[in-house]
Amino acid sequence: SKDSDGGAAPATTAASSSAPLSGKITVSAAASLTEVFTGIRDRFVTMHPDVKIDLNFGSSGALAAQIEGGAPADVVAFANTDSMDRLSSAHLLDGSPTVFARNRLVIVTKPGNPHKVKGLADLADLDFVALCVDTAPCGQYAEQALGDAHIELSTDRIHRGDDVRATLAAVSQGDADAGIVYATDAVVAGDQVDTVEIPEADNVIADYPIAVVKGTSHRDVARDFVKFVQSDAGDIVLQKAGFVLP
Amino acid sequence: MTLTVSCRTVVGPLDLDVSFEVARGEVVALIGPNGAGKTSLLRVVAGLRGVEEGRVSLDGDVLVDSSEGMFVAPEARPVGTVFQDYLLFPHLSVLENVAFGLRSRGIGRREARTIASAWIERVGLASYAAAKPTELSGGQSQRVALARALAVDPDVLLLDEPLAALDAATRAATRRDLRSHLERFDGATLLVTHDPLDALALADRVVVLEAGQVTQAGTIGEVVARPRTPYVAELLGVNLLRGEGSGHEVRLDGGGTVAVADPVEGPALVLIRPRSVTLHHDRPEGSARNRWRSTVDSLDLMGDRVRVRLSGEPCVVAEVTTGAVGELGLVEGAEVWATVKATDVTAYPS
Amino acid sequence: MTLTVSCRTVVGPLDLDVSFEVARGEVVALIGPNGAGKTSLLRVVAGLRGVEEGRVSLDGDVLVDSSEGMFVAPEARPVGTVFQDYLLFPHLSVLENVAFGLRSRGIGRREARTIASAWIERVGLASYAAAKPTELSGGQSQRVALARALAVDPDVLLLDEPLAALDAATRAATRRDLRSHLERFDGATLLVTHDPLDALALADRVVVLEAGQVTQAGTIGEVVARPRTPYVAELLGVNLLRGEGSGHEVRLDGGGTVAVADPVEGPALVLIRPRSVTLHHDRPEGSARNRWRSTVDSLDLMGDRVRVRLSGEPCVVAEVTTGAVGELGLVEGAEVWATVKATDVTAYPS
Amino acid sequence: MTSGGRRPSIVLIAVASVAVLFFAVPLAGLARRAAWGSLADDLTSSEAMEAMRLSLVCSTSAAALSIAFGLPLAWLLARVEFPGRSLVRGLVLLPLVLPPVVGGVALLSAFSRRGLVGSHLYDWFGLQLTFSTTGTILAETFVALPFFVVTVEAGLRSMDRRYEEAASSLGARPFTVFRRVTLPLILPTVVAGTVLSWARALGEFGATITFAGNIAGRTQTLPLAVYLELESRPDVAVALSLVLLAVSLVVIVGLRERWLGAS
Amino acid sequence: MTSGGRRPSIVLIAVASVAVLFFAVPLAGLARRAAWGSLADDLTSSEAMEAMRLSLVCSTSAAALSIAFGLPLAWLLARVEFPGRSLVRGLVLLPLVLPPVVGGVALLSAFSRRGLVGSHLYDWFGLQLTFSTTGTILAETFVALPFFVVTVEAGLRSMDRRYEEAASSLGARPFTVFRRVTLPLILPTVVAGTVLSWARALGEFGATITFAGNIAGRTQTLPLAVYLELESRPDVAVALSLVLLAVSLVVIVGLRERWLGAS
Ligand SMILES: Nc1ncnc2c1ncn2[C@@H]1O[C@H](COP(=O)(O)OP(=O)(O)OP(=O)(O)O)[C@@H](O)[C@H]1O
Ligand SMILES: Nc1ncnc2c1ncn2[C@@H]1O[C@H](COP(=O)(O)OP(=O)(O)OP(=O)(O)O)[C@@H](O)[C@H]1O
Ligand SMILES: [Mg+2]
Ligand SMILES: [Mg+2]
Repeated sequence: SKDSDGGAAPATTAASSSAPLSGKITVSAAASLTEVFTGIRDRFVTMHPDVKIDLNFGSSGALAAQIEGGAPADVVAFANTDSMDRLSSAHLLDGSPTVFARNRLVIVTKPGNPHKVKGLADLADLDFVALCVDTAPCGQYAEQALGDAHIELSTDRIHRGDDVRATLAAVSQGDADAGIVYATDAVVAGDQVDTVEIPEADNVIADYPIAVVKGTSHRDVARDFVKFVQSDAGDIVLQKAGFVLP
Repeated sequence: MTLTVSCRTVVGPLDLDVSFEVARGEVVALIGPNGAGKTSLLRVVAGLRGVEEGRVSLDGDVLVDSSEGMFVAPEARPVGTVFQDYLLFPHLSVLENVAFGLRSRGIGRREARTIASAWIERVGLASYAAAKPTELSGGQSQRVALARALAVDPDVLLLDEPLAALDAATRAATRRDLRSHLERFDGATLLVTHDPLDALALADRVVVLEAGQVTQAGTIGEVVARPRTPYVAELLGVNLLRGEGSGHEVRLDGGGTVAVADPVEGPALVLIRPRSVTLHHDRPEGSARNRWRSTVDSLDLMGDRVRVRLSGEPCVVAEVTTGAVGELGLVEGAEVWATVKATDVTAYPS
Repeated sequence: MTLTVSCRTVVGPLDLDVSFEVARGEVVALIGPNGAGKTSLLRVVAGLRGVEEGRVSLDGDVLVDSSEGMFVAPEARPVGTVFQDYLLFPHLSVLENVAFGLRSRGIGRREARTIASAWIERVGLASYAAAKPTELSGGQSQRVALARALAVDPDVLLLDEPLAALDAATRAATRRDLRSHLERFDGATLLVTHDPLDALALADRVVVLEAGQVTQAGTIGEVVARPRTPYVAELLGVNLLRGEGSGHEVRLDGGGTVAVADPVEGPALVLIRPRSVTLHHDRPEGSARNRWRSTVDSLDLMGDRVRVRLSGEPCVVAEVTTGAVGELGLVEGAEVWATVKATDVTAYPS
Repeated sequence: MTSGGRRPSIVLIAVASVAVLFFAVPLAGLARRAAWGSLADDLTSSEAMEAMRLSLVCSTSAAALSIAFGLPLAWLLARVEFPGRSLVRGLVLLPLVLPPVVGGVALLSAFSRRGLVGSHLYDWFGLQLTFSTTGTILAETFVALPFFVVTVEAGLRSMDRRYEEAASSLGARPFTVFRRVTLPLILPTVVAGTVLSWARALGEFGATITFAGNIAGRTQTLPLAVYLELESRPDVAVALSLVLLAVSLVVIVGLRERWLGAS
Repeated sequence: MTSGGRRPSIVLIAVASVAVLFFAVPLAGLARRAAWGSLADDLTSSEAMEAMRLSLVCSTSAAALSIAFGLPLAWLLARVEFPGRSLVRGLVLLPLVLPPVVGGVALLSAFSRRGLVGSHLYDWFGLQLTFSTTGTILAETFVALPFFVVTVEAGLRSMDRRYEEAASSLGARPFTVFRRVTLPLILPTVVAGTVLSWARALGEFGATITFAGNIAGRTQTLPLAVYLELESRPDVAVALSLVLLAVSLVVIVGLRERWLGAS
């Protein structure tokens, strides 16, 4: 297959830029990383013209299931640590995962913030609040933040979107008055919503882990890519998208 | 309750253009060759097909009128139909099929079933009341279709070959039964049939339809006495020849002349019944004025008679006894002499 | 090419149990009332229905044999069928329908079309070759079905009422045409018909099927001369009476006695042709040995004759001329005297 | 024992068997993966029971709505020649092609509180479809109705129309003809269409979660619950889906045998 | 102008219109939301073109596979009495009910490199289905085939079988009977089934992304691309879906008019 043409290149894991890298790898990444990983991939292949990287985006659970099924992915990057732990405990990873980015929660409201929401406490007064589902990381973290702030929302006033996009849509479409989402999503939503920051003390931070998959045919490229994501070049892309660096 | 039909419409390759009436209590037989448009005409009366031009009415009530843009829906017409290919509802029992029209006209379930049962009994299928149409043979199906159409007691009854699929025994009985119903029936009946016996036994008048046009209409007697087209003649099993009359002689279009008892002038039709044609081995002497040489074309056994198709001038069909076939040595290709008495020849203006 | 059928099978309410043969070049007419099992029997021969017990073979070749568990698939049988309700393929043109069997048997497209065209021409539908079956009238469809079955030149030809939907004119022509084909055909032909004329004109022998059983079989002449069941008698339009013979007299089961010319002993059937029955207004004198009082039940016009159904001892049907009806004042319920000469009565052991 | 009847060809049986295995093997694999041990607990958890109840209620309602609206629509498409007919037919088919999530977005743009129609519904009747069980039913009907219409239209087209003519000439009004003749004659396809649309509604996920949201007890049907479990506890999710399958298998097999078994 | 023919009742037209509007309004709302301005650029972007090409290739292949495997299966279900028939029929219907994502998990458990069948495929033939276009086609066939089978089985059941008898008595072998008589007579339902399964495959998302992955140019069909765009650029996503709709509308309307228009 196509992999063979790069297979002969000597693997040098220490000096990433000294010897020319070549080969094709597949990176499975959480759908919320679509923009940033596409950007990072483009920069990476500019530096290593003989490398080809296929990006595979999906929900973290589905990506994990694919790897459990023996899908030939080389690098995984998730939006939560659960799925990564699942792979790790099944001994499907090459080395241990590292956190390469973190995400924080913000409150979003309709443009102009009609209900004058200033903080988590104000959410109790609204008719409908959109949250991510309590099994998705952003939902769990929102619950956690609300719990820490001792704010009780009755369940029939909570709309749970299956993911941040649905949560954002609920707010921007007018069906919910406010919602709690990631800062990165608020950046994407632009002026469709107003953003209200949650103070550091009340906030809950999400971890984004990355790892090389066991049995990869291009271990050197995979490791180099993981390093590149955590390098300065990667950091610039991540920060621009609203991520916080670990 | 006079049904008046006068319409023109195109049906596939056919230009259907007819006018006729069926009076209250009258039965009109519609006869004609395959593809003449008989079924299409019944569909026009039933409201299952529109017309391009013309009018169908029942006494004063218009059923369809192209000039006024009137069109009465089929279900609102007081018309009962027996379809050519039965069209019994396959998901309903025989009883439910017959009760269908009654129920559709608002009669209660119980009463409808009583009336339907009576009709099923009348067509001799009492033991099949609960059967589904697929369990019936062809003829049984036809009898159910008959009962279904008659059960709603319509003003106009349309029958599209109602007896065609019945075997001879059942047919005679059903024909008698049908006739007794038609006699009691005070509406107009239009009956499509291929069988001249049906027309003779059931109808008061005959309308002959050929290629979408009415070619002859009249009482049974008139049509039998003076058929006007080769089709009708063939149907009645008689010889019909066309020619030019002058006095007691008609010069035939196909060659030869015929002597007739009553004088006729101008274009004429000549009718010779097969039974009147006598065959002879040698040139016959005697009083018969018409006498000509012929060749035997074919022989057809009909019961205890044989129909002999002859070619000559003119070409005619003769009917002889089975015995005569042996005596005269009638085989295909044999030469014979045919004679007909002038008094047995009917001639009339065409 | 002798077709031998001997089988028993249950069809719906019917226990079909028959044995008969059809020899090479022979045409056997299968007649019987509606629901007798005629169509079911043809399906057994065609291989479209299995049998519970028995054997169907063609010369030495077994088509089905329950004891050996043999069953030849319908497509492997050299059998052509004209179905009772046509079953023309609606998506194929007339030409393609007729060519279907030829194509299925591996004949090339061009040759199949040539043969098919010839057959279509023979049934008089050349101008309809490109038409779809839905555009045909009932009779035209039947003729295409006929052509389709004949085109493959089968060893056994099964015809399920092939002429039933044809009008009288076309029927005579197609019957002649069919007969000429059957004469040239050296296989076995089994023809289901309701029309005794078809049987008389086309068949060599007749098998009468009633309620799944063969009730009479023989040449046409035998059956016409000595009908054995009321159904056959009705079909032939004759009177059949059952009784006990002793010398020149038969005591009838239904009451009354009949004098006969030839002596008969024991259980007997008595045959009286309607034409032999003479009707009289008053008690007749003369040589006629049989004479009894009757009441007119019903009258049926048949061409220029009238069939008079009489009740009395015995009950018979008489056939008289239209003129006699007027002279004798024959109306329903009228009292008349009926006479039959002993020499016109046929009696034979039952 | 009747001599007769024939066995189908080997090739045909082989091809059909491959097709059956293509369905059977994944389901077997699924069964192997399921967390059967904790299934009893997971199922009796009030959330799972609630989700199952809601699934059945919503899919049955969607199937009923499909019949109510789909029969007239299918009849119109099959029987009446009108301008733009093929366009309408295409329109009805589109929800089949639309990725369900986009379908949800489409429903939002039409029926949400700010949608084309939804804004009027809210202003005039105070009706809010998003986040409500009615909304779930609406979303399921949106994806299920096309199946019904397509199936039944095909049935209507292949039916012999002369039976309808016979019925109307016996005095039956169009509606009676439809009810007593057309409907019984096309019953097999109506049942097939209903089963299809019911099954599609039962498994519907994308449009529901996008349009109606995912509120336990109100809009969280079993597929939504399964999806959420899939992220954290895939074994439980698989077990729940198998229960969903079992329920639908019972209904489908039962229904089809009842209605199609005789023919 | 023929006097005759009748107008359908008002009530019927009203109900059918409501059904049509139920489809039309959401699509109109979608059209209003789409980013028409940048559509030209978005479409000509090689990724969108590639996704569209892949979608058409995969859905057409899935429809072709559905015909190849579905016809024998439907025939067997409709015509042959065999033990467990209703179970097989239920099995074939299950992918309808299964939430597509779970369907993807099921496919993984069967056909992935570690799956029941997939492990043998890999060991013996080096065949890897996950992350391959073949895998996408497989996933789409899994969800599309049931539609074909259900539709065509109904068609076979409602057909008049005596035509088949007539054909076989004319000497046609079973396969010839099927090809020259059965198939033409049920053509409308075969076309309907093909359109259904093609459309279902074209819009398929959950099973594909779970089983085959989401790799541009190899397994990323248009619905998957739409899914990713919805995260970041919803307007573009909506525009892409509308293009998907337009393409399928052209195909469906064209196909149906061609095959069903005449009847
Ligand atoms: N739906 C149709 N489309 C096109 N042509 C048709 C249609 N129905 C009938 N025809 C044609 O119209 C003509 C008249 O048909 P019709 O059925 O009225 O004849 P018919 O007199 O009833 O014949 P038959 O005695 O054989 O039943 C035939 O030539 C037939 O081919
Ligand atoms: N598929 C079936 N299921 C049950 N009963 C049937 C079936 N087909 C026919 N029968 C019954 O079998 C009997 C014989 O039918 P068949 O069609 O062979 O009669 P037939 O002699 O051809 O009658 P006809 O002259 O009316 O066509 C009838 O009583 C009929 O009701
Ligand atoms: Mg007709
Ligand atoms: Mg029969």
